[in-house]
Amino acid sequence: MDKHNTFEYLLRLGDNALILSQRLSQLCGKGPAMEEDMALTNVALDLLGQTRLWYSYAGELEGAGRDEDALAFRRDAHEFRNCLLLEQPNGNYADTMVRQFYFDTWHYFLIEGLTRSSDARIAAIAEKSLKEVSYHLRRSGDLIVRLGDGTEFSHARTQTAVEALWMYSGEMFAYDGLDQAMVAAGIAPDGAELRSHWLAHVGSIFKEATLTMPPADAWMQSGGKQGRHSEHLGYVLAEMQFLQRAYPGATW
Amino acid sequence: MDKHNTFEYLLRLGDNALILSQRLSQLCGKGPAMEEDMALTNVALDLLGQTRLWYSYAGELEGAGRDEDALAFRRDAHEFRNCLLLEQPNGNYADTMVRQFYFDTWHYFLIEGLTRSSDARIAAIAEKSLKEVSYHLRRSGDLIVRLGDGTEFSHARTQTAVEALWMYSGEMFAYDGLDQAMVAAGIAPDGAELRSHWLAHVGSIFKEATLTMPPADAWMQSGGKQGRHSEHLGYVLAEMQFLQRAYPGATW
Amino acid sequence: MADDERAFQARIDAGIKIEAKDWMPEAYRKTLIRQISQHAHSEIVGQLPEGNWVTRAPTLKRKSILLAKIQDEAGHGLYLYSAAETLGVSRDELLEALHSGKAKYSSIFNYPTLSWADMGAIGWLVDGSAIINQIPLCRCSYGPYSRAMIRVCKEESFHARQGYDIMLALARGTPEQKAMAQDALNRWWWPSLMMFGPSDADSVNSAQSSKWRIKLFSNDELRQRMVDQTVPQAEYLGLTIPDPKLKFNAETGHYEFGEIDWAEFHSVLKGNGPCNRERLRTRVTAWEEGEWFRDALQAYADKHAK
Amino acid sequence: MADDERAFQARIDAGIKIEAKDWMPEAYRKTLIRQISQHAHSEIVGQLPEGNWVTRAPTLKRKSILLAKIQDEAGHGLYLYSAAETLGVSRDELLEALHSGKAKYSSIFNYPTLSWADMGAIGWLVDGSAIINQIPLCRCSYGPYSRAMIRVCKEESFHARQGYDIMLALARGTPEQKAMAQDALNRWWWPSLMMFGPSDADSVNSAQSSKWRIKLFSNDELRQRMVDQTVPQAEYLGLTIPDPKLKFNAETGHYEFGEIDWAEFHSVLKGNGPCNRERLRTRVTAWEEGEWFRDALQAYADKHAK
Repeated sequence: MDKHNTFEYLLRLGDNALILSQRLSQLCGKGPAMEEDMALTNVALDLLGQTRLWYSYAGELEGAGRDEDALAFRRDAHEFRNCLLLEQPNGNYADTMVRQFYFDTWHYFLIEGLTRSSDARIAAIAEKSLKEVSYHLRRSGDLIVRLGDGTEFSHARTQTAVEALWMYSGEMFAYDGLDQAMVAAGIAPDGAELRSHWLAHVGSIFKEATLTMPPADAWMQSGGKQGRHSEHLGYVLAEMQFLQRAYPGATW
Repeated sequence: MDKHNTFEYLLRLGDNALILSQRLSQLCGKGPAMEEDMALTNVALDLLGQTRLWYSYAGELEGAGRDEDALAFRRDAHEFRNCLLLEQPNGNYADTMVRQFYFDTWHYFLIEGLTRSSDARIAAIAEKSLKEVSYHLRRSGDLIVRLGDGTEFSHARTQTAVEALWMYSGEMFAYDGLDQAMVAAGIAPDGAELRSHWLAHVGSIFKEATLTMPPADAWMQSGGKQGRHSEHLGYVLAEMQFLQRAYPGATW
Repeated sequence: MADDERAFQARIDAGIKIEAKDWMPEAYRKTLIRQISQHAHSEIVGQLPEGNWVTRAPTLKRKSILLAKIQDEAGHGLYLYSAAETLGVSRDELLEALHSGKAKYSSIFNYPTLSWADMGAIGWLVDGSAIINQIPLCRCSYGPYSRAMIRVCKEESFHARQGYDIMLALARGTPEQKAMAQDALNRWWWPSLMMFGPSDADSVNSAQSSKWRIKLFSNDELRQRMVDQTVPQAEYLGLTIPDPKLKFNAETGHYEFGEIDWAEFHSVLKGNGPCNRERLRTRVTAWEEGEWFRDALQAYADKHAK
Repeated sequence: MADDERAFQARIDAGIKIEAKDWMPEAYRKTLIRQISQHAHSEIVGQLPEGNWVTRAPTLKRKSILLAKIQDEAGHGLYLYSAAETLGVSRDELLEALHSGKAKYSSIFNYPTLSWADMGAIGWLVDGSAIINQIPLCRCSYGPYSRAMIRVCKEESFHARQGYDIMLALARGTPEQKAMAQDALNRWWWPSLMMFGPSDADSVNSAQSSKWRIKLFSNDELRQRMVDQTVPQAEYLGLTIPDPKLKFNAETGHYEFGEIDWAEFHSVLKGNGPCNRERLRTRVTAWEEGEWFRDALQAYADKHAK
């Protein structure tokens, strides 16, 4: 397998985790309940840990001397490869949780598939992450059920979030040439398979949550994986990268 | 007069104008009425023009080769000298307008005083700005009257903003050693005099607006002029300075 | 055709402007309201993609120019709404139609601005296309509209030049800046061509609008004008137009260009562009959050009118 | 003194822990509720000044450590509220008191975090002071409180070390980084000394609390301990403590230090700190905006309990 392709694929994995972790970090100490504060930080931490593993491996494969911090703090928006879903603003807590649930479901099936990757290092990182992402999936699914089947207000708010974020869910399965190459090399799991798992799980949770699932064939946004983002990402990065940019060459 | 002191004083003038202009720019296309959009951009533009005049002179006095962009884009928060008032978030539009009114009133009397500055260049810049700041003052005073004496809701909202921002109004008149030196050198107008003009004008507008003026001797925050800011400024700068930081040495 | 209508058409044919108080066919009025208000909405919504970079402009001078441009756009919106109001519709009604999604604005503003170079590309390509679209309208049959367009076009040509100037600085800048400029051109080129609307073959209502002189050239003619004008500019910048089929035809004296992806055009029009939802939501939120403010001003005016 | 009370005091004197179900004087209960909940509130509000830098931490590793620290603080808050609940008050009542401004939290969190170095200074000085305050409480007379403090102190000592490590990296860094560290020390030094509360001479209720063994050392004793511990650390960092009167007294073996500005302390306590209003507003907003969420969870639980 072409090292450069694997490097690019690892960036996608790392960027997804980092950007979502960054979004969750913005909520530090501002969650709707203390237990949520704990859980949000916990998930943000797990994702950050995974980011570091993906980036470190990516940096090694690239062999250009870029470490995890160079990859996180010294790339501009067009060089980021995360899906659009993850850079969407936190919105209200239903938005935050639906975004999380869409991602967690995909992430779980992806990581589960990656444990069988032909790339031993990727398989090992996936193995290490599997427990974390299983917990994330349980937690966000459980919350979606309780919000959907909670009060009339929480149901409506969650349904609105479900619909608003739906158009960002397709990109995770929309395999481009790079993704296909990864599948062909046995590095990544098949996209169509992930999608059918995703639809089944999301569907069953929505059913339990008395939420209506938007049509599977709805129009889907894309571009993030190829570096064409929404207007949000630039702001996220400007904030995140400030110190590394303002004090180049410093050690922290 | 010591050049360095004048340089520092010019930074205060320029930073005030720049940070408020930046705050107003965040509202681009998002004002409560089209006429407000126009006016906000107009004021932001005036302040930006003034910033450039102050910075250019400051850079010349410093003689270290820093131009207006070096001063705007390559200083970190602790090197900024704006009053805390100006970095406060836009909040709702009553907050935005009260912040503006507190500033405009002070700014008008200050600029008016600076037209008689012993420093000819400062006097000339002030002369050039006087028409602009007179218009700003008329506009924000007029809006405060209409909001205060509008609906019950607008009255309450404006009164809340009046009280919330009051503690940031004192810093403008709290003259430290540098300000005093400027007064002694005939460069800047007297602080106590500015304050009495300010209190009289704000009081008369509030009276017309049926708003209650908070006590003049209330506790006042300070620190901005000496580089000790609120937590807001860092975010403002991270956003504003991104391109200059991310692409050092580029010409735009 | 009724007498009224015949007289009306005769005036237009004679090049006499129709004014607000003049009799006009209902369809003429409606078409104009739709066209002018769509233009006004575009100015207003068009502030947002550019507003996205004001706080991040790389120099104070560029920030200043960009702010001034956005202010101009708000101004254009204002006098276009005024022109529409002469046709017996209120600004609030028009805004209501925008906010409810009934009225359209130019689809180009449903694309995101992803880098500073987009400020250049929008000025150069989007304003450039807008001018080509609008210059003929300075001579259109409806007086208030034609006068508004004269004012608009004068300012737009500044904007286009300023946009080109941004591109020039980037194209002459570091490799990273040049890449930024090329990427912006890649993303804005086709949407700018789409700004002229569907190909003449698929364009509805064109014949009637031509006859009324509120549409003076066909979409394809104007599009060709834009391509002819822009390709040499891109060459001067050292940038590549993202169209492998683009080539100069020495015989016709025009550039030939590839097929436009009309599926994308219609998809964005239908609401599937990257920013459709966000642009509208931003405007609606601003409007709703501003309601108390407008109410207050009204209440004050009412009290003091007594 | 009543029999109950005598027996209660005898248990305390004998070093036997008081447990939730045991009889206790009403004043003991009230003092403990105030003390524990104030500590819990401090953990919760204390997340905010640090949360302010999580999104801007300069490396992924530092970000990770900071996030973990903030998570610990939320955890401390949770088990301190639980400890308070054993005294017959609900978490919601305690939060209500916080939100209404009736209950206090540590005044130190009313100062802003202005640079990354503040993350170092808070860990080093603020957590350092907190530990000195709290270690004796691991042996306090109320069982649930003492057990909570044991857990808290274990984690806090990590935090203090991590903070010192940030300072160390900065002190060994570029001149700009070193200046950042010095500036943070300048701003946090005096507020950290104030964390131990008023001088013994002005301290109310101390005698009774001592007798009940819920205050084991005087404010001044603990403050001295902090200074003695910190000054050599600052020296090792090459930073200057912002106190011209600071000097080592070889006879006593302690550092002497300048007078604390108690006017500032009381002013911040009264609500005039740079961030009092903002901290509380952030918490109240989070709470109010979270109401629908908590209601939903309750509604779901109620439905499915049936």
